[in-house]
Amino acid sequence: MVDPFEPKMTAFVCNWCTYAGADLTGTSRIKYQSNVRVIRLPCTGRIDFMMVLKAFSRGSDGVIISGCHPNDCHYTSGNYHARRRWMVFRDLLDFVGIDLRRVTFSWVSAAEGAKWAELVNEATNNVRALGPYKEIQQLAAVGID
Amino acid sequence: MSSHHESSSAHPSLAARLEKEGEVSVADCYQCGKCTAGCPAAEEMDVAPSQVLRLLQTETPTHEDRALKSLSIWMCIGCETCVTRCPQEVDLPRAMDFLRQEALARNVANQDASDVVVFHKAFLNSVERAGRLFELGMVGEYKLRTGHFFKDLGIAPTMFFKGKLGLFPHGGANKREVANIFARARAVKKESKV
Amino acid sequence: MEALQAKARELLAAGTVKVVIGYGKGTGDTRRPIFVRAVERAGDLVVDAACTQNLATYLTKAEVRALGRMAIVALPSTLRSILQLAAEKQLREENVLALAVIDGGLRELATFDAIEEALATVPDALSDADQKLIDKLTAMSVTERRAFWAEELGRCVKCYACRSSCPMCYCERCTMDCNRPQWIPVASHAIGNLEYHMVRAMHLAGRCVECGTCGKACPVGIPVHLLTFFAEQSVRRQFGQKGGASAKLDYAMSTFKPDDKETFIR
Amino acid sequence: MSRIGVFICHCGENIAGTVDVAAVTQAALDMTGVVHAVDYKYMCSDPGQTMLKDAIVEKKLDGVVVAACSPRMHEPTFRRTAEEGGINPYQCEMANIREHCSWVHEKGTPTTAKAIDLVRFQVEKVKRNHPLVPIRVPVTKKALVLGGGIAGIQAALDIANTGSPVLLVEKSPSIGGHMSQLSETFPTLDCSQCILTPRMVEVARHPNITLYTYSELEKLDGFIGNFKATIRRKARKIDEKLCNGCGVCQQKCPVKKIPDEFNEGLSNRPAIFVPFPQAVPNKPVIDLANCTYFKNGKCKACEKLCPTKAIRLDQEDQIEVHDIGAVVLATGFKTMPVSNFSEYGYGKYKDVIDGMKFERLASASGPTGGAMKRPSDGKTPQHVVFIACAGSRDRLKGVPYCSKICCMYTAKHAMLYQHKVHGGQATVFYMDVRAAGKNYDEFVRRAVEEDGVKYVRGRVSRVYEDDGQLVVKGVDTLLGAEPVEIRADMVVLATAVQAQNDAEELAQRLHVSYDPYKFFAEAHPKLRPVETNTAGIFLAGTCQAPRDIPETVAQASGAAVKVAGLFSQPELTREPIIAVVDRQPPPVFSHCVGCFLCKSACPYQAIEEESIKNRNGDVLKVVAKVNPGLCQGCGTCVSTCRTKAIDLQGFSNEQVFAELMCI
Amino acid sequence: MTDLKVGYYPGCSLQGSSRDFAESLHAVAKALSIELVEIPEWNCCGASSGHMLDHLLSVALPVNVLLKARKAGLPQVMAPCASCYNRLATASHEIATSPATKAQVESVLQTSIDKLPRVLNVIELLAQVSDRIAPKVTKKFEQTVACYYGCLLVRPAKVTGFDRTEDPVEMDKLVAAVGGKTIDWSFKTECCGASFSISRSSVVGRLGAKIMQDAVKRQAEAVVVACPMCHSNLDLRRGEINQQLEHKTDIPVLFITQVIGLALGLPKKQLGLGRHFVPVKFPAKPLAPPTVP
Repeated sequence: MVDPFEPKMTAFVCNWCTYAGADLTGTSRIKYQSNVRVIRLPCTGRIDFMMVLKAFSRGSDGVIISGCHPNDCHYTSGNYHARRRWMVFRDLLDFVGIDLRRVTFSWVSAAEGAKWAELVNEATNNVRALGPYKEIQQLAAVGID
Repeated sequence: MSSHHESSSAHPSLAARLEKEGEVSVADCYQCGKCTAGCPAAEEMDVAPSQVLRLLQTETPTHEDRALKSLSIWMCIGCETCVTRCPQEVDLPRAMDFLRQEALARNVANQDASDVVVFHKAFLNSVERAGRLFELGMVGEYKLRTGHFFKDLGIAPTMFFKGKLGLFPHGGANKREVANIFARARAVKKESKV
Repeated sequence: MEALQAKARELLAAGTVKVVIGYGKGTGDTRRPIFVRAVERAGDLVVDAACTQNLATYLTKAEVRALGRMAIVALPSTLRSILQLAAEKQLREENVLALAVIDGGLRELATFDAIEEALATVPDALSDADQKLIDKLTAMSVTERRAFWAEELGRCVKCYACRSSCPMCYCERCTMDCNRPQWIPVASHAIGNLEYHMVRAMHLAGRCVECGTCGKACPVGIPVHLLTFFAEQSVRRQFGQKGGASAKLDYAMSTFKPDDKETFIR
Repeated sequence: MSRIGVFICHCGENIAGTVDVAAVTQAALDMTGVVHAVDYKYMCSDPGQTMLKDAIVEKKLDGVVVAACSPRMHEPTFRRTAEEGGINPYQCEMANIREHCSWVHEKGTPTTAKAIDLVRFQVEKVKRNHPLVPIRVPVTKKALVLGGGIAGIQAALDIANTGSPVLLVEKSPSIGGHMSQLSETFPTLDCSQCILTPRMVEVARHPNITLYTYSELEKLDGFIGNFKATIRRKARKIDEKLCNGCGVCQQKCPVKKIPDEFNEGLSNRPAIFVPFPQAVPNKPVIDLANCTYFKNGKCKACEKLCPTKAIRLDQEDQIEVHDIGAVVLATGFKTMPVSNFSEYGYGKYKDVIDGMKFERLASASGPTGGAMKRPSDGKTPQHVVFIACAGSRDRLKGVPYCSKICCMYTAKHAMLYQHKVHGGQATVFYMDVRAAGKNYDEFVRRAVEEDGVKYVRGRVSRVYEDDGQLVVKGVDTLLGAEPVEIRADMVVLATAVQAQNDAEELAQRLHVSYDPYKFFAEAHPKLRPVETNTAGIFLAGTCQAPRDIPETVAQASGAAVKVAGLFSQPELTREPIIAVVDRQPPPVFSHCVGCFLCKSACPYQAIEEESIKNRNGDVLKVVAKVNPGLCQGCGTCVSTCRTKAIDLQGFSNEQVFAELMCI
Repeated sequence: MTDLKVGYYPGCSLQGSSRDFAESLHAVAKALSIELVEIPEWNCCGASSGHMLDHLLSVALPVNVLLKARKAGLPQVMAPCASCYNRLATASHEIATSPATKAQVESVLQTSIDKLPRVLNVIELLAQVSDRIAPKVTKKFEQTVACYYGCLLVRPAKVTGFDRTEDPVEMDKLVAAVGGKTIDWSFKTECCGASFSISRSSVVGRLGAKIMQDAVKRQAEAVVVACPMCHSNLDLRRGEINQQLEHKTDIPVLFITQVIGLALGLPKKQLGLGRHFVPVKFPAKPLAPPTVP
């Protein structure tokens, strides 16, 4: 028998807002699905689009990217730079045929523990519904590094 | 405007329904009374406008009952002064509309307001019949139902002579269409109930 | 053509420039880049419709720079490259002299301002063919697009011709060559090829001058230029900034506006 | 070959209750490079830490992963422990298996599996960690205090008294701020100027304080301990050294009818003026907008008549640049203009005034010499209505927050009125009385019980004029919400406290974060109330939030101590989580191609240009260089760099890549 | 001068109790070459009774009118009656802000609603052509008047977005444009009792009295309105009002359109001045104080 499909979710979050927000989810004991693996970075500005590509080629079925709300960036403007990068990168992902429903962008502040839980659940459910990201994984299957 | 009420429970409170159906959150009211202070009809009311909201805030049947049976909800003129000044932007006139409609639905409208109720009903009936308001017809029905036959007898003839009182309903509206709107409205409300 | 040759002779004779980068006869009707250093070779210079490559690529090559001040036969896209290179501190005004070929006429442009001014009148729309192809692609479903690129990029042999022909790919060490960590697998295979071309497109977003040289350079005929064009268009559409517009740095991807409008962040 | 030790914490039941810690330990042991793995009840406890230290020594560990709570909680703890164990503190990473795992997921295999993954991520990361040394930067022991109100005055004095020089910069011609305008102060009713002016004089006399009145901070570059402040000294058009403040110029100035700012427009002043008699410094300034000479080139009366020949009509603004170690922001507040209140007449009724105007009316040094005379006709108002929460706690037309000081000063105003007008009646419309402070509630009760102020609980809906009186339509919610109509002679609005108009612009210039209402944001609402998110910039007073004088003074002293603390060491150390541009042996020198696209991406202007020269000094290559003092480590430049020549210590490409490889 | 074409929603009362408003409006519109295009087959907006008894109807009826206007290709709809204006404006505001209501109304009208025409009140319309008025004035309107805006022209601000909510001035400007003086008074936007005209005329008397009293006290020779209800409450109900007043008043109540009409020299008959209860004459003489206690 085959196990039901459980998506692999990778999240790139900034240390000051979303990571702290996810900590708050914990301290408030709000439950959410355990599929997600969080990679902690100082700021959304540090999130290189290469990381997102890598996440997919390493078999993630979905990616979450989250940081401080505009104006709240601990580094005053890292998130604004990130936002621009995403605006173009997302266009390009779509243009080369990567399913945007698998990439979730969000602002989650250090106070939004509940929002983090909702975000993860929603993203995970969406991706679960879409099924494994075969298209990319097949590409990747050919001689990874 | 997130709900603070048990909307899920079998009998949701009026506050909960008001938030859902009327998009007014009574929880936002912090009882400063500014609405009452500026209300032109406050003198006519048995319960002050701000107190009407207070009754809903408690979410207890007895208090809700007092609000529904109050004369106040019928004395509200809908002049919008309160909501224009409310520091918490609570749409009180909308709440009053909701309470009036609920009072009629539960058939508990305050007796002293019967003439007001009759007036508004007569008004809408006239519109449902003709598509537009037929003032003389409306006033006629109003008098029949209230028995205020002699009130305003003074002005009526003058109105007539000054050509302010038409003897016949106006044509021009699409009667069938309007009647249909009334019917559909009833239907839609029934659907949304279940 | 004569005008160009004459101008080249004059410049070289007077020693105003040490080399003229231009087009010469290639095999058949093709044209190839030539580097004229002696007055007597100026006659080799050609300008005609067949000259399409963006020669700006050579402006950043050490060997060429070593020769001294360079004159370059410049198409509009070449001029844009010059400005972008200048903005990125890769080119100084005193090192380059543009011999601009703008709708048939020849113009000598010695300063960046002059170039900016000359460009102001030149339209920079995509060729109909490219525009059509982009429209066709954007009209497709995501799955169709994925299939399209899987097919196209499947043919890529990672020869890096696109990279070497691109005037903006002047980095001494490309991300591709970076091995700690090895962001992109060296071997040519589907996912690696996709990543490679995504990286190129992202790195050129806001810098691409839309000369299309990369596409022409591809030995297996992959329309790689569409990727960079699309990224560049996305930048122009969303931020109103574009590559090669000015010698002053205005790189969309390292600036921002607090009110940049996006629709997808929740 | 690395030797990693993994330490899994039960956190009592917090982790062990949900995650199978034994399984995690076992899995850890199987990870390549892991030579030691244990689980323990409380890793952060003393025995836990000792366990970690010993293991480092015994197992010769070169890297440590602690799987426990959030790194935001205990990373500093365990890094210190690792250091005590003898390895570089930055060779220690934490896997967050509590907040991000055991607390948010159900007990079961998937959760344990996640915990194992989280450990693996960090094991792979820590293998690629490099020993880092904290950054040391020198400190300029000179402070800049921005704003000369009571907050700035207090901060400046406290810092100066620790022996460090202070520049006090105030934009208006005199220090003193709002407090100098107040009549009496709650809850003691001692006269504001009596307690303030001595402090003002002390500031002027203090050997360590340099006073810059009528000056503005134009620019602030640099970073903690090493700021460069550019100060503009606006031209007063007088020679301060020669002027002895005799005041002749003010008497002789032909322009007389300019609304006096200090008296809130209740009186007039000339074009050359000293803001108020006790001003510090007591030197006049010429108001260029209204001076006849500057308007149409004639007059010069002051110049002719000045006994000391101190007038300098040709004087220009001066720009000074100073090295500064720390900055205290004390830029204060403003009150919401009366014209904001449509239902109270859009400010068109002369006798509807705000609290500051009332202070001037009540002040012995004010235009009426402290006598209660209403602005419209100078009559003594027999009935005065005070409206609390004018604009405060008003989502619709004002601000949603509580301005905090209004309850107290309104009680004070009502009290002062009752004292001054015998047989007069003060009525206060309020929603709540917020008098939480030493002797505060007693003060309000005194107003009611002893001075007979009438308190009516309810908001006023409208004020309109009728027969030269003001009709106030309010309500008494304690009488079942009964409408109340009062005919008053004067109405005083307790207008909301707001951030200064230029607060946002200033915050952005200084890289200080601010809240939606443009008040400057503290670094932590509870534990770091006087610091900002920008190291070396501190907060004092109402530029952070509405507060009263005692709180302001306390906070100012707090900020001063932070500055003193900063100045107490010769140099300061900072987390080495910063970006670096790689350097390579010749002929490459660096993978950086010097396109400097990273430069505009840096929020801190930390990226500089470095020319690599040969022996004869000719430039071989120009590359980027990160100023370790300025860099805060956001990493935005890193992801902008095409050649991957910039990397971020602690979150390097290799480290993140390694984590990604574990997916 | 280019003709201004605007959708016209008379509303019920302009066909009956407020003929005078309609007449003067048409006369003035003609003089100012404004073309009023009556919405075909328009229906009643439900007025106050609508929203008091049935919220859904109170949105559906006006939206039906606006859809007709849109079908007729009218980008702007002017409703002279303040109550109609308010209902129309409120309805389109609700459609724009409440998806729930929108859905319900769509199912009532069995059509989808996209863009609705802009709703204007008579003051806004006249303000649009104010520059045309002054040059056409033949005899200045030299009275001193109190401009009475009432409730529904200005409130709630988020719906009407018209003028200054607590102290509007647009009507005053129009009166000034025809040479009139306007008083600065305190009851510009106080309520007159509106639809209580019939069911609770006592309320109307009490509220109307306050309004008239302040106007008279400040030497107004007339009250100018832009709302049929305000007009009938202050004119028709003058009896009830005077009962509440110590000093009775007989200053007339005019529609803004009548004021402008007079200044443009249009015949009184066309302006329906004959239809008022309180005769229109200036300056008003105070009546003798009441003899019976």
